[in-house]
Amino acid sequence: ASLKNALDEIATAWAGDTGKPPPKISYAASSALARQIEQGAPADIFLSADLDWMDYVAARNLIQPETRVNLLGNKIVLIGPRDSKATVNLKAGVDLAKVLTNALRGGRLAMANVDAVPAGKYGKAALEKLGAWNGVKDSVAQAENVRAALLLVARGEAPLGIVYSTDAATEPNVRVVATFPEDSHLPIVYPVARIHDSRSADAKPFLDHLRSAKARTVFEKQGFSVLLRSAAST
Amino acid sequence: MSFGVDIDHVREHFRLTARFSSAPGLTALFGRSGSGKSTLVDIIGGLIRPTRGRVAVDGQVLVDTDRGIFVPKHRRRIGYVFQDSRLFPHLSVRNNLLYGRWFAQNGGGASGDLAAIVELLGIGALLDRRPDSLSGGEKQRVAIGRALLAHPRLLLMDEPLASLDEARRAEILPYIERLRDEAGVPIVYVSHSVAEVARLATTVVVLSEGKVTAVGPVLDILPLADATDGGGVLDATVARHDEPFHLTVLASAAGELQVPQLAATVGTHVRAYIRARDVMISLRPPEEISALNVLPGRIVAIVASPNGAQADVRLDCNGATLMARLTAKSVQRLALAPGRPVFAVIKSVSFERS
Amino acid sequence: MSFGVDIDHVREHFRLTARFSSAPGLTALFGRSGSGKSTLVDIIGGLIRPTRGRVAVDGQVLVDTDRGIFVPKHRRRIGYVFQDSRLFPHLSVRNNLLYGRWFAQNGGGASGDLAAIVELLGIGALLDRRPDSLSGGEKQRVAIGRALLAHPRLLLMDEPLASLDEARRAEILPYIERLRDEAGVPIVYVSHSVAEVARLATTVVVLSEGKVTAVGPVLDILPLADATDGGGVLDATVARHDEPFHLTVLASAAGELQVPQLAATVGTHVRAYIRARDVMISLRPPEEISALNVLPGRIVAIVASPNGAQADVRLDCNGATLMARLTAKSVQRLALAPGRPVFAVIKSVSFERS
Amino acid sequence: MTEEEWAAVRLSLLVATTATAASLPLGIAVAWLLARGRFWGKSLVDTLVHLPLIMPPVVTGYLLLLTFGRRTPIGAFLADELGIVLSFRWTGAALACAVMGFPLLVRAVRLSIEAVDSRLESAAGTLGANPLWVFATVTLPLSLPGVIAGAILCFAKAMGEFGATITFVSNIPGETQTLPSMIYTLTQVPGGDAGALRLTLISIAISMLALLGSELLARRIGPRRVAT
Amino acid sequence: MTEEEWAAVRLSLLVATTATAASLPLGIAVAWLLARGRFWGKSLVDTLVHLPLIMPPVVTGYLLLLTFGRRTPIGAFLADELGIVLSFRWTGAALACAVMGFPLLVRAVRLSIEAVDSRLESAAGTLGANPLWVFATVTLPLSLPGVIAGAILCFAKAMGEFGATITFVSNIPGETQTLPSMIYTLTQVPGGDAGALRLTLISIAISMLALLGSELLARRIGPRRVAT
Ligand SMILES: Nc1ncnc2c1ncn2[C@@H]1O[C@H](COP(=O)(O)OP(=O)(O)OP(=O)(O)O)[C@@H](O)[C@H]1O
Ligand SMILES: Nc1ncnc2c1ncn2[C@@H]1O[C@H](COP(=O)(O)OP(=O)(O)OP(=O)(O)O)[C@@H](O)[C@H]1O
Ligand SMILES: [Mg+2]
Ligand SMILES: [Mg+2]
Repeated sequence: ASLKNALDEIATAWAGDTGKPPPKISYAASSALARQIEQGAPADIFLSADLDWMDYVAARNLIQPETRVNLLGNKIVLIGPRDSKATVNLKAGVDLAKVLTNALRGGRLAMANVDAVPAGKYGKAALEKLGAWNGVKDSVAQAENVRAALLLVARGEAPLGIVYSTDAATEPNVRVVATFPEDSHLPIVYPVARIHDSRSADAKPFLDHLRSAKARTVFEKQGFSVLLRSAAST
Repeated sequence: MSFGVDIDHVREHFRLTARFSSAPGLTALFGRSGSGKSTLVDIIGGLIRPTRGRVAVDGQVLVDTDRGIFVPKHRRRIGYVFQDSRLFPHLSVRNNLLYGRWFAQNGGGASGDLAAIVELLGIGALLDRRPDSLSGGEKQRVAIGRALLAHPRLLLMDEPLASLDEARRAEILPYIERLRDEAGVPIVYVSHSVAEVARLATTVVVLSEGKVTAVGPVLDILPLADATDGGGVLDATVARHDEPFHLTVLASAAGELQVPQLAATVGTHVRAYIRARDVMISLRPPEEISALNVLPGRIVAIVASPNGAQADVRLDCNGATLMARLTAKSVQRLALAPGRPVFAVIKSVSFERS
Repeated sequence: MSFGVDIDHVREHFRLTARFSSAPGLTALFGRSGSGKSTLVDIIGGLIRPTRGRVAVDGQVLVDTDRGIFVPKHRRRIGYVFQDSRLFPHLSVRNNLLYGRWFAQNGGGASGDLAAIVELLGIGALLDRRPDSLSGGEKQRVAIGRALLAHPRLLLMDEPLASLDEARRAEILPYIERLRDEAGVPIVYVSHSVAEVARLATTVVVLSEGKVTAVGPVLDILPLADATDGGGVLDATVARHDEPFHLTVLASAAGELQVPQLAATVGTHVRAYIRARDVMISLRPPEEISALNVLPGRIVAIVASPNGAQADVRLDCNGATLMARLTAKSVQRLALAPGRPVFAVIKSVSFERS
Repeated sequence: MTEEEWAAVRLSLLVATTATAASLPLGIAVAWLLARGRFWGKSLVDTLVHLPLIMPPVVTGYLLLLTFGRRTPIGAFLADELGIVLSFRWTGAALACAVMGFPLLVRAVRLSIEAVDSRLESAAGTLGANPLWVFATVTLPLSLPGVIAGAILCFAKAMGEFGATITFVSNIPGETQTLPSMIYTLTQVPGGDAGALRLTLISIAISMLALLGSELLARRIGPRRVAT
Repeated sequence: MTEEEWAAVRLSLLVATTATAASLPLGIAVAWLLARGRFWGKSLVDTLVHLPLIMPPVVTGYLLLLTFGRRTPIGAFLADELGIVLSFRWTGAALACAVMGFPLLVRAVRLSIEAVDSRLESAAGTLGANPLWVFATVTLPLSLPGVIAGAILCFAKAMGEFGATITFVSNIPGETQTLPSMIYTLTQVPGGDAGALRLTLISIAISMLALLGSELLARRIGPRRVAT
C-alpha cells in the first residue's frame, strides 16, 4: 500500500496516454494478495512489497517467471518526533544498542512487524547486522505496518522508529535521525511479475510502462529508487 | 359430547390426580385456590402433557400416554379463556378477536360472527385499540371474544367473569347457556361463584389439593361443593307466563314456582338454583307475606354446621331436594326433626334467573 | 385520614373527571368495567400524573398541578394491590413479600409482621417458590401480602379478592376491617362485589364512564350503586351474645337483630348489610317460621323497576332505612302503599357477617 | 468526492444492505434454534455462530477464501450451477460482511426471542396456529425489537468491516473496494489522512441515518410489546 | 505451546476479562440511558456508541491514540494523576478491546432493558423504592440475560480484536501481544499458517468455554424472567 500514490498517478497517466481503461489496482497486504492469487484471483500483475511473498507465488507456479523484475528500491531510516534531540550514528563498531537505549530513555522503538512486514524485517536485519538487535529487541514496539510505526513516532508515543524513507519524507511530524547504511540489510526491493493466468492484453503494455522513464520520475518523486536492472528469481 | 379424564400429573410441589367422566354440557371445576383447576384445564387444552393418563372428549382421544397419543393443542379446536387474559400485545383488539378465525376450518360456525360477539361483550369501541390500553375487565371480555370466535369444538373457560361487574355477567351468562344448549359445545368452566356454577353446570367436579373429592350432576353435588353456601337445584319446565306481573310459572316435582319472567317458551326445560340461605321453613303456610313460593315437603335430614351455630335442613319436596340453612335457634324453636312435614318459603326475587 | 380528590385526566380514548372527598376509613370505588376505577387508583398512587387537579390524603397534598406539586410514588408510603398481581418474577415469594420492607422507615408497623400475614393468607408453603409457578389465586394472595407488609400509610386495593374462593375471602375480609378500624389506614378499594363494599366501605364513590355519579357514606349510596342488588345498611352495636345458639344480638335503631355470632365484644359498633332481595314483607308478625328477625316499619316509597316486574320497597324502621325487593305481584297482593305499617322479615343466616 | 470515492460509497451501501438483508432470514432461524431448540450440539452451533467475532478478521477472510474461492468445490459449485461468483466480486464482500455481522445479528434476535412470553405462544396454539404460524404471527412480531437491533448492528458492522473483506475479495476499485477498505488504504498512504477522515465521516453519516431510521421504526412498534 | 504463545494466551485472557469487566458498568449505564432516557442528543450518543463498529478498527485505534496517547491531555492526566499508563501497556489493549466491544455490550443490555415490563418497575416504586433502587433491584436483575449476552459478546470480540489494539498499543510480546495479534502476525508470514491455526483453535476453545459458562448462567436465571 505504500505504493498507492505513485501507482495511482502512473495508472491514470497511462490510461490517459493510451486511451485504454485504467488498470484496477487492489491495494492490500502482500500476504493477502499472494493468497488471493493462490485462490485464483483474476489478477494480471502482482507487485509485492517484499521478496518472500513473491517467492511464495513463484514457488506455486502462479506467475510467469520470465516477467519478474525487481522494480523498485527503498531505504529504511531511523526517525524521531519532530522535536527530537536524539543523535544516533548508525555505524558498526560503536555500541549502537547502548546509544539507542539511551536515546529511547525508557521509551519504545517503533517498527513494523519484524517477522511479517517488510519494513520491519529489514529493520531487524539491519539492527542485527549492526549488532544492536539483542540490546534493543525488548524495547521494540511492533506495529501492524510501517504506517502505524510512523504514526507512533509522529504522535510522540515512541521516541524512535524505523520506517521507509518514503514514509518519513511525507510526515512533517517526524525527523529523520539517521539513515541505515545500504549494506546493513538486504536490498529493499519491490518485485513485480505477471500472473500465470493473466488474460488481459493490457497487462504486458502496463508492465512495460511501469519500467518506463515516465513512471520512473513518478516513483522517484515519491522517494523510491527505480531498479531498472531485471533480476532473475533468487 | 361426553368427557372422560383419567390422569396423573406430577409437579415439583404438586400432584394432580383426576379421574372422572362427565355428561354432555358444561363441566364446572370447583375448588379452592391452588387446588389444581387451571392445571387440569391446561391438560385438557394440551398446554400440559400429563405424566400419565388419558383424556377423551366427545369420543375423540386427546391424550393417551399408554398409547403414545398426544394431539397437539393447535389440532384440538379449542377456545381457551385463560385466567390471565393473554391477549396478543402487538395486535389490535380486532385482530386479537379474529386470530383464531384464520385457522378455523369453517368460516361461520357455532359461535356466531364478529359483530354479534362484539355486541354481546360491549367491546365495539375498543376494536382498533391495543390490548395494553384496555382496563382489566375490557381485556377479559376481549379474551372471551377471542376464544368464542375461534369456533371451538371444546370451550375452556378459567374464571372468565372474575373481573366483570354484575351487569356484564348477567349479559354474558345467557350466551354461554345458549352455547351449551343450542350449539352443544362442551365447556369446561372454572369459577368460584356458586351461583354461576349452579346456573351453568351439567356436571360439577370438585377439586381439593389436587384430588377429585366429588363429581356428578350439578343437582347432586352442589350442596356439597361449597360449605359456605349450599343450595339445591330444581329441574323444572316452563308452565306458563304471568305476563301482567312479569312472572313465569315453573312446574317442578316440588310444585309450582313463581320466578321473574324468563325468555324461554312454554315447555322449555330450565333449572332453578335455590340457595340454602334463601329458604325459610314454616310450620304452616304463611299468610299475608310477600314471598310467593310456598312448597310443601318433609324434612329428610338436619346437618349441623361444625360449630353448631347453623344447620342445613334437607327437604324432600315430592322427590326434589331442597336445602334450607337455618340457625340452630330456629331449628330448636320450631322443633324441627327428620320426618316432619314443613313448608319451604322462597321469595321469587331470590331466584338467580332474575 | 380524610381524603380529597379533584382531578381531570385526559387520555386518547377516555376522560376521567373526579371530584369528591371522603371520610376517614375505606373508600370504595364502584363502577362498571372501563369506568375509570383503576385509572383513579393509579392517580392516587402516583403512577399517573393527572392532567389537572389535586389529590390530598390525610391532610398531605400528594398532587397539585396548580402548585406544581407531585409527590413521587416511592415517597407516598402506599401499598398497592394491583388488578394484575405484578409480582417480581426474579424474586422468591418471600422476597416479594419483603420487598417493601427494605424501604419502610419503621421496621414493625401497622400491618403486623411476615408470619402473621403469611398465616392469614395461607401462603406459608409458597415462600420459597417463584411467582411463575403459582396459581392465579396464590399470586393474588402474595400480592396482597406484599402490599400489606410495606407498612403503608395508604392502602390501594384494585379488586384484591377477585380470583379468590369464598372461604379465602371470608378469612381476609376481617383483616381488612381491622386495618381500617384499628390501624386507621385509609384504604381505597375497588370491587364489583356489593357485599364486599357494603361490609367494608365508609364512603362509596360510584364511577360511570369517567364521571363520579354518586358519592357519600355507604349507608346512603349503596342502594343506588348497583341496580341488580340494592340493599340497606344498618348501623348497630353489639347488645349481647346468645352463646348457646352462637348468635349475636345487635341493637339498631330499627330494633334488635339476631345474627350469626360475631367475635366483637359487647358495645362494639358494627354494620349490617341487608340485601333488598333478602327482605320479606309481612302485614302481621309471622308465626311458626324460621326467620328470627322481624322488624316493624313503615313504607316510605315504592320504586318499580323499569320493566315493572319488581319493586324496591323502602322502609323506615324507626329512622333506619331498609330496602326490600318484591315482585310486582306481591306488592299488589298485599296492597302495599307508602305510609302503610308493615313488618320486615329477615333470616339470620342472610347476614353477610356469617 | 472523487468518482472513486462515490463508487466506494455506493458499493458499501450495496454490500451492507445485501449482507444485512441476506443474513436476516438465516439469522432469525438460527436465533430461534438457539433460543428455543433443545438439540445435541447446540453449544457447537453457538460457538460456530460466534466464530467470526472470536477469530481475527484476517483469519475469517482467509477461511472464506479457502471455502468459497473459485478453486474450491463449493465455490465451483456456486459458480457453475447457480451462477453465483463470490470471489473478487461485490457478492463476496457482501458474504464476508454478512459472516462478520452474523453473530451480532443472531445474538440480538435470540435475546428478543427468549424474552417473548411463551404463554402468548401457547395461547396462539390453542387458537389453532401450528408452531410455524405461531412463530410467524406471534414470536417474530414480538421479537421485532431484536430483529431491528440485530439488523442495525449487522449493517453497521458491514459498513466498517474490512479485515475479512480485503482478505477474501481483495480491494478492487468499483468491485470490492468498500468504504472501509478505501479508508484503510488511505491510512496506509502518506498524506491520506484527510481523505480517510472525510470517508470515515461519510460512513458515519450513513450509519447514523440508518440508526435514526431503526430508532424510529423501533419507536413505532415499541410500546406494543409488553404482554398483558 | 511456546512460552511466547502462553504469554499471549494469558495476556488475551487478562485483556478480554478486564475489558469486559471494566466496560460493563458504563455499558449498563449507557444502555439504560438509551433505553429509558428522553434527552436531547440521544441519537448522537447512540451513534457515538456504535462508532467502533462503523469505523475500520485501524481508525478506532488511531483515534484512541489521538485521545489517550501519552502526549495528549487525557493521556497525560491519566498517567500523571492516576498512574494509569495506557500506551504500550496491556491496559491500553484492554481499553481498545473495551471500546471495540462496547457497541455490542450496550445493544444487548439495552434490548433487555427495553423488554422489562415497566409495570413491575412502577410496582417497585409504590413499595417505596426510589428510581435507583428500582433499577438495581428490578430492572437490572430482569435484564440479566442481556447483560450476560452483552458480556459474552464483548469478551468474544476482545478475544478476536486486534486492529484497534495493534494500532493503539502495538504488538509487544508479553505486554500487548494478544492472541489475535500473534495470529495476525503468523498469517503474514509465509508458512505461518499452522501456527496461526493452532492459536486460533486455542482462542476458539477459550471462547467456547466462556460461551458455555454464559449459557449455563443464563439457563439458571432464565425461567425467572417472565412477568406474571
Ligand atoms: N394505558 C391506557 N391507555 C389508554 N387508555 C386506557 C389505558 N388504560 C385504560 N384505558 C382506558 O381508560 C378507561 C378506564 O380504564 P380503567 O382501567 O380505569 O377502568 P376500570 O374502571 O378499572 O375497569 P375494570 O373494572 O375493567 O378494570 C377504559 O376505557 C380503558 O379502555
Ligand atoms: N408452573 C408451575 N410450576 C409449578 N407449580 C405450579 C405451576 N403452576 C401451578 N403450580 C402449583 O400447582 C397447584 C395447582 O395450581 P393451579 O393453577 O392448577 O390452581 P388453581 O386451582 O387454578 O388455583 P386458582 O384458583 O388460584 O387459580 C398450585 O399449588 C400451584 O402452586
Ligand atoms: Mg387457576
Ligand atoms: Mg380496573
